Amino acid sequence: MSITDMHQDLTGSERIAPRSDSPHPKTVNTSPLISAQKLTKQYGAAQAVFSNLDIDISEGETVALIGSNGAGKSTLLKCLIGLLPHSGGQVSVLDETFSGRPQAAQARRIRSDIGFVFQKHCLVSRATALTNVVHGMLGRAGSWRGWHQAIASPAWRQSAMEALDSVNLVHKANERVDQLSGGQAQRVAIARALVRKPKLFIADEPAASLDPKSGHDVMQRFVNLSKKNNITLMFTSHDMQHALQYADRVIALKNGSIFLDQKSDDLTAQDLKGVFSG
Amino acid sequence: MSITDMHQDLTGSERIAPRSDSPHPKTVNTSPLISAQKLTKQYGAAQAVFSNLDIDISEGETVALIGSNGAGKSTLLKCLIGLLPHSGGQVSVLDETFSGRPQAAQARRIRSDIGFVFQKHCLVSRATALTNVVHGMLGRAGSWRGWHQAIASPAWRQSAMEALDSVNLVHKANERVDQLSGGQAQRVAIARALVRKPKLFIADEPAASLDPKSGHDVMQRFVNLSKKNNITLMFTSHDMQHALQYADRVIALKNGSIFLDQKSDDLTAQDLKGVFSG
Amino acid sequence: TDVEGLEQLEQEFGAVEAALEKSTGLEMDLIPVSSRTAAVEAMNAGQVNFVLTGPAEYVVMKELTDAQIVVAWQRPDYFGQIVVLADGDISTAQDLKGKIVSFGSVGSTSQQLGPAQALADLGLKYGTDYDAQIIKRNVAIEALIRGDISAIGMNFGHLQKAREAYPEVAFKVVARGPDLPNDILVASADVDADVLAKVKKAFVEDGAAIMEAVLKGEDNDKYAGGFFLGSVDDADYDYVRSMYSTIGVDGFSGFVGD
Amino acid sequence: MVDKTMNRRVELPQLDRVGKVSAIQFTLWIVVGAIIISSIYNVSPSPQRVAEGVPRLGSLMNRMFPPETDPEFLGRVFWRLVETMQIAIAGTVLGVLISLPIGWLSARGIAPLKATTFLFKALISFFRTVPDLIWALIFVITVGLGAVAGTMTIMVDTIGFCGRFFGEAMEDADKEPQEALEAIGASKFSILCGAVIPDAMPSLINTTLFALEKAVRSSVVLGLVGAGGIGQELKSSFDLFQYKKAAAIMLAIFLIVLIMEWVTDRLRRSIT
Amino acid sequence: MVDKTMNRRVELPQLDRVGKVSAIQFTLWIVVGAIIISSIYNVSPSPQRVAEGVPRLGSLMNRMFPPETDPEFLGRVFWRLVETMQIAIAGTVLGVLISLPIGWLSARGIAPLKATTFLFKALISFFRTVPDLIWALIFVITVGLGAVAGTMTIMVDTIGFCGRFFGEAMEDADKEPQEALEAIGASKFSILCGAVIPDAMPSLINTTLFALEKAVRSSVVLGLVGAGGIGQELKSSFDLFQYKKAAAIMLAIFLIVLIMEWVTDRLRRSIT
Ligand SMILES: Nc1ncnc2c1ncn2[C@@H]1O[C@H](COP(=O)(O)OP(=O)(O)OP(=O)(O)O)[C@@H](O)[C@H]1O
Ligand SMILES: Nc1ncnc2c1ncn2[C@@H]1O[C@H](COP(=O)(O)OP(=O)(O)OP(=O)(O)O)[C@@H](O)[C@H]1O
Ligand SMILES: [Mg+2]
Ligand SMILES: [Mg+2]
Repeated sequence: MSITDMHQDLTGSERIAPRSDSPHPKTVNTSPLISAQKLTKQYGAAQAVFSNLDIDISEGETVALIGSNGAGKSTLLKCLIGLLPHSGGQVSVLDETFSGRPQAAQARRIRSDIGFVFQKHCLVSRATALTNVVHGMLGRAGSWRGWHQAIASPAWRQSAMEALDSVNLVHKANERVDQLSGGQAQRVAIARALVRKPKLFIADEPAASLDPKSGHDVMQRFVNLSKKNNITLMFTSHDMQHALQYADRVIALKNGSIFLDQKSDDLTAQDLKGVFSG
Repeated sequence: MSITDMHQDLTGSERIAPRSDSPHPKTVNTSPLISAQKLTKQYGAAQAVFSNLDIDISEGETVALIGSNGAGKSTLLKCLIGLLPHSGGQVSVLDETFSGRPQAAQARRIRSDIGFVFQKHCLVSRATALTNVVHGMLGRAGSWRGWHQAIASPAWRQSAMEALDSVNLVHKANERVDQLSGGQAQRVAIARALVRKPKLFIADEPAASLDPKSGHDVMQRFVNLSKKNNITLMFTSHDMQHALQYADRVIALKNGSIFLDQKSDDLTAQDLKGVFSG
Repeated sequence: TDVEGLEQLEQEFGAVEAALEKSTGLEMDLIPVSSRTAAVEAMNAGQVNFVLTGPAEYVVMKELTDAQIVVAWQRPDYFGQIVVLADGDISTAQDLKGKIVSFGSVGSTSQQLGPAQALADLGLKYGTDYDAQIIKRNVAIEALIRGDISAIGMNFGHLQKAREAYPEVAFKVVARGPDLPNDILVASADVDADVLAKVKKAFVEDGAAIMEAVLKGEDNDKYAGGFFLGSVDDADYDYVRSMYSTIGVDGFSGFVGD
Repeated sequence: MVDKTMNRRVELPQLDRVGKVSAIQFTLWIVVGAIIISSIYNVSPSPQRVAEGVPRLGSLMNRMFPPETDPEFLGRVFWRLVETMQIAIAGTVLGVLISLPIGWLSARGIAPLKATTFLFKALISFFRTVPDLIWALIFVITVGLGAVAGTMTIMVDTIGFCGRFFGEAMEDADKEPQEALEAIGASKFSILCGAVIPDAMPSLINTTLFALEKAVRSSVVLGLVGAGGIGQELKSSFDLFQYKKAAAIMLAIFLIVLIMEWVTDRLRRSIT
Repeated sequence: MVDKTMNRRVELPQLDRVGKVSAIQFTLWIVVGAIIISSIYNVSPSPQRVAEGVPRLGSLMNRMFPPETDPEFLGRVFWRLVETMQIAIAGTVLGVLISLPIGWLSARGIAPLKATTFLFKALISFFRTVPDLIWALIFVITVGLGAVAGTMTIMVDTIGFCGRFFGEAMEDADKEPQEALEAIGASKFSILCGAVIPDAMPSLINTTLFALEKAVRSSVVLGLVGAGGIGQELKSSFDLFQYKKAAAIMLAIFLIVLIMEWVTDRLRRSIT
């Protein structure tokens, strides 16, 4: 079955049930929180970034996604939650299944349960750190009070301050984010995701510009939250230490396919070298 | 002598010669390429980011600057080349001495010999990778042909392509930089600095979003260039491995002062832990 | 004159231009200008040689430059009047006391000066006995129908057009001025006497032919029955000069009547 | 990678200096270029003609200076200005309030409905294309002559102008924070209020204050509906050849424009 | 840090909902608010008056529709449009070419000379404040009546408009790439060409095409200097109460405006 056939075959929504030929047959009880089948992504007419990926991630798992620059990690994360339309295959996430682009209502349902940290922190630069964290409250019904800290409810402001506290930035709450250092801005973006209390955390290089201690603290915090509340966590990192230490499972992308998908306990830093060579 | 006195004392340019009370008395033969005395920086009315720093860096040295997020690394680098005005003290760099803000002519002389990599890569997002690298040629006399790759001289375009090649991005030369991955964009910014063939490289977390292999490659390239052509290199990093491996000397900022300033051979990763604790 | 009329004239002016060139043997360029100020200044600066203009502008032009009259162009039924609604509560000019009267365009002979003079002749002082406002004709008619204003100053041609456009509305005239002095073709001071004579001659002798050309344009009926008059006296325009003082323009009192 | 480029002359692909240009695009550029050049060629004045004219400007200046300073006249100008400002402020504020939603609905990528953006762009263009005179007729018919109609006309003018530039400012706002809010499921309206407006704010301020200035200057619009205003005063001074008065009024307007320029500058600086 | 926030209720500083506002600022806001509200209050029409007027709009529409379709008339309108487009294109292109440097010199933070930015802002304001009529007089005196003077007047209008919006677009351009080029010692002019213009391009395109559209629509300006144009045609149809002809001309202009809107959209999309 070619990719194109595949794509056409799956555009209808009747194919939600696990496919019999799926390489990761599911057990009856644990339906995966994220499941991608034959996922392909191509920007415009360029060569596909990746093709025919099959990925299943169960609830509560913490997964590290690694790969060299341009391997397609950020692209994959965005495709998995329907932020970018994929070019072939099918994605199920948080009980919603779609091919290509999710419908508006689907997208809303999916995203209301997600906390996303972008690689470029993507903050509103003219707003304060607190306002940016309060923004994390948006995306639920009646959430207009999340536009700005000044109109947010006291409970939300309290949560936002706690989120800022958990990344050690309470003293910068009232500062505009374009006046923060690179790492501080990154931590505001993380606080914005933390404040949501979602079912799924997706974090694209959350620790990239953090100093070693903050990096570990932030990763630890993600993992603790995740373990305690059964939140699924998927993050990318170029720090192999982080990948091995904080993830249950490591997935490596290379040349548009999955190069490695293993429990992190079975892996050593040496094993990961191959991901980046050649 | 208070900081304010100090500042007033040094605004004249007659004080270029090493001060007798300088804590780093220079040897006669090697005049430092960068030398800061009692350097203080304060944003607006906020608390000073750092104060009374004394730093001397000799020609050809490679120096790593480390410190936790918000310690003032980026601020210090910008102050050293006069991109940000400092609030007290004096800086000499590339034989130019200034207090506060360099004069326009001074700034031009200083900057024409510098290759700077910003923490936020600061590329022109609507331009291609090649154009952004060609921009690196600006800042010399008659450099208007560096505005865009289409009008650059063949020699410049060749150099730019070589710089792109050295960060493994030739295949993306004609792509707009806002369509590159985070690490690829970072590498374009590095190529823009490499193409300049400067006397001083200043790189603010050049390897932050690079994958482990690219990170090492880029650092190695900086160090090789620097050693071969006697270029001074000053970089920041949150990767202690990089700091120890690629720098001759490590300077750590903590709480607004220099916490540590040592040859990297004498240091172990354990020694650096203290920089980030507390 | 109403400059807008001239503009309309120009749309179909190809024939006129041809007729004039033929009978004078001179090359001509016709340029319609929507601002009397611009036209006067163009003449003043020597950028144009001839201006076909109305009485009010002539008075100013004469004052600013040493303009010479070439020919007068008599327009039939060229007079200012005060128009009201036929079924309204205004039946005589005196009823306008304390009411709002609108005029179409500041400084226009037939839309402001003429009608205002007509009211003045009936004893109503501009701006004191009634409230004078400057409102464009199209809008003024709507406002009149609506009852926001009580009367509009306009010329006879305008009223005819308005009657065509508003067949369901009955208009009535409560004041009417005497026929206004003629439109004139003015030459700037530096036009050769020779050329001047040629043009004058063409108008006087081939007047009929030129007029025929004018009337080729469908919208130029208003000039039907018009004549070119070769002898015009500057004193004929003293009536216009007095109009300026009627509307309270002090700037021109200096030469009114001298 | 490290040593491979140090000493060898790499054979690098030679890239085109300009991107791929299709034959159609190429023809199009040539045609556009030709139109522009021929248009300009048709209208370039002969320098000699210009040289002759310049000295004559002196006489015009002579008639304008010194500007009228009669206190009674200046007093009238002042009250006219106040009146104009009032109408201008009311009209601009109302216009801006309406332009914000319309501009939003017309902004590609920001509007909640993608399909109708061009429709709203067309609506805004329609507001501009219908001449002031028609709007004046409409408002005089509905609300009668005077300040109210003046306000409405200015409002319509403002929508035609601000609608377009607001839409543009929103389209040009930084895309990344928008994407971030989209990723967490924020509605289009929340994205607008949380991310787009803060980013577009300097531009919105600029456009708004320009619209206000335009409204103060606008002579035609207010005169049409019998709302007078300073512009009408200026126009009639010209029509009656009272150049010194006109000069005084122009100076007064210029002063106000400068003040507004300064306010714009301050406001924009305070939030950048 | 990790566990400290998980289970304890931290005592967090309660931040002000709004930033620090000085007494002066506060008073200023109150005053501005009062002016706006009183202005709007003064001009709100009575609803009953409006209700009366609305039915009469029908009669206005009746007089305008159907628009005139006489082929000879349409032909004339077409040629007038072509003529207007020519003048508009020439005037706008020249105006834009002059606006670019002036806008640059007036853009705070981008201009080579910091001290004179306000001077150039004032100059641009001056271009706008001096009424079209004065410009018309000046050009009539120097280059005579006709298309050339029309082009010049449009050029001046364009400078007053584009100068301001170009300056604003440059001020609002992304600061980071500029800082990067500044860091390597690029001149202000190189920064302009290398970083500012590419970033401001969509806004520049929008402003330019708006200026062109404005020039096509502008009836007053061209009529003043005897350059006629489609706007003049429209005006005289109104003056003669030929509403059906006016409607036809308006539709023609609207069509052109829509085409330009589409072009703007395409151009901007192709570079964003
Ligand atoms: N908007 C886009 N349009 C076209 N190509 C794109 C776009 N975004 C990314 N790409 C290309 O897709 C590839 C994968 O990009 P992606 O950002 O997913 O990489 P990544 O694995 O996240 O890399 P990094 O570690 O550098 O962040 C890259 O080659 C990039 O050039
Ligand atoms: N433009 C600014 N205005 C005000 N304060 C600023 C500005 N830029 C930075 N700061 C503050 O100065 C301090 C030092 O910032 P700097 O960017 O130098 O940190 P850094 O050491 O580079 O941190 P990182 O590792 O996160 O990049 C931070 O607390 C930051 O909030
Ligand atoms: Mg990425
Ligand atoms: Mg930094």
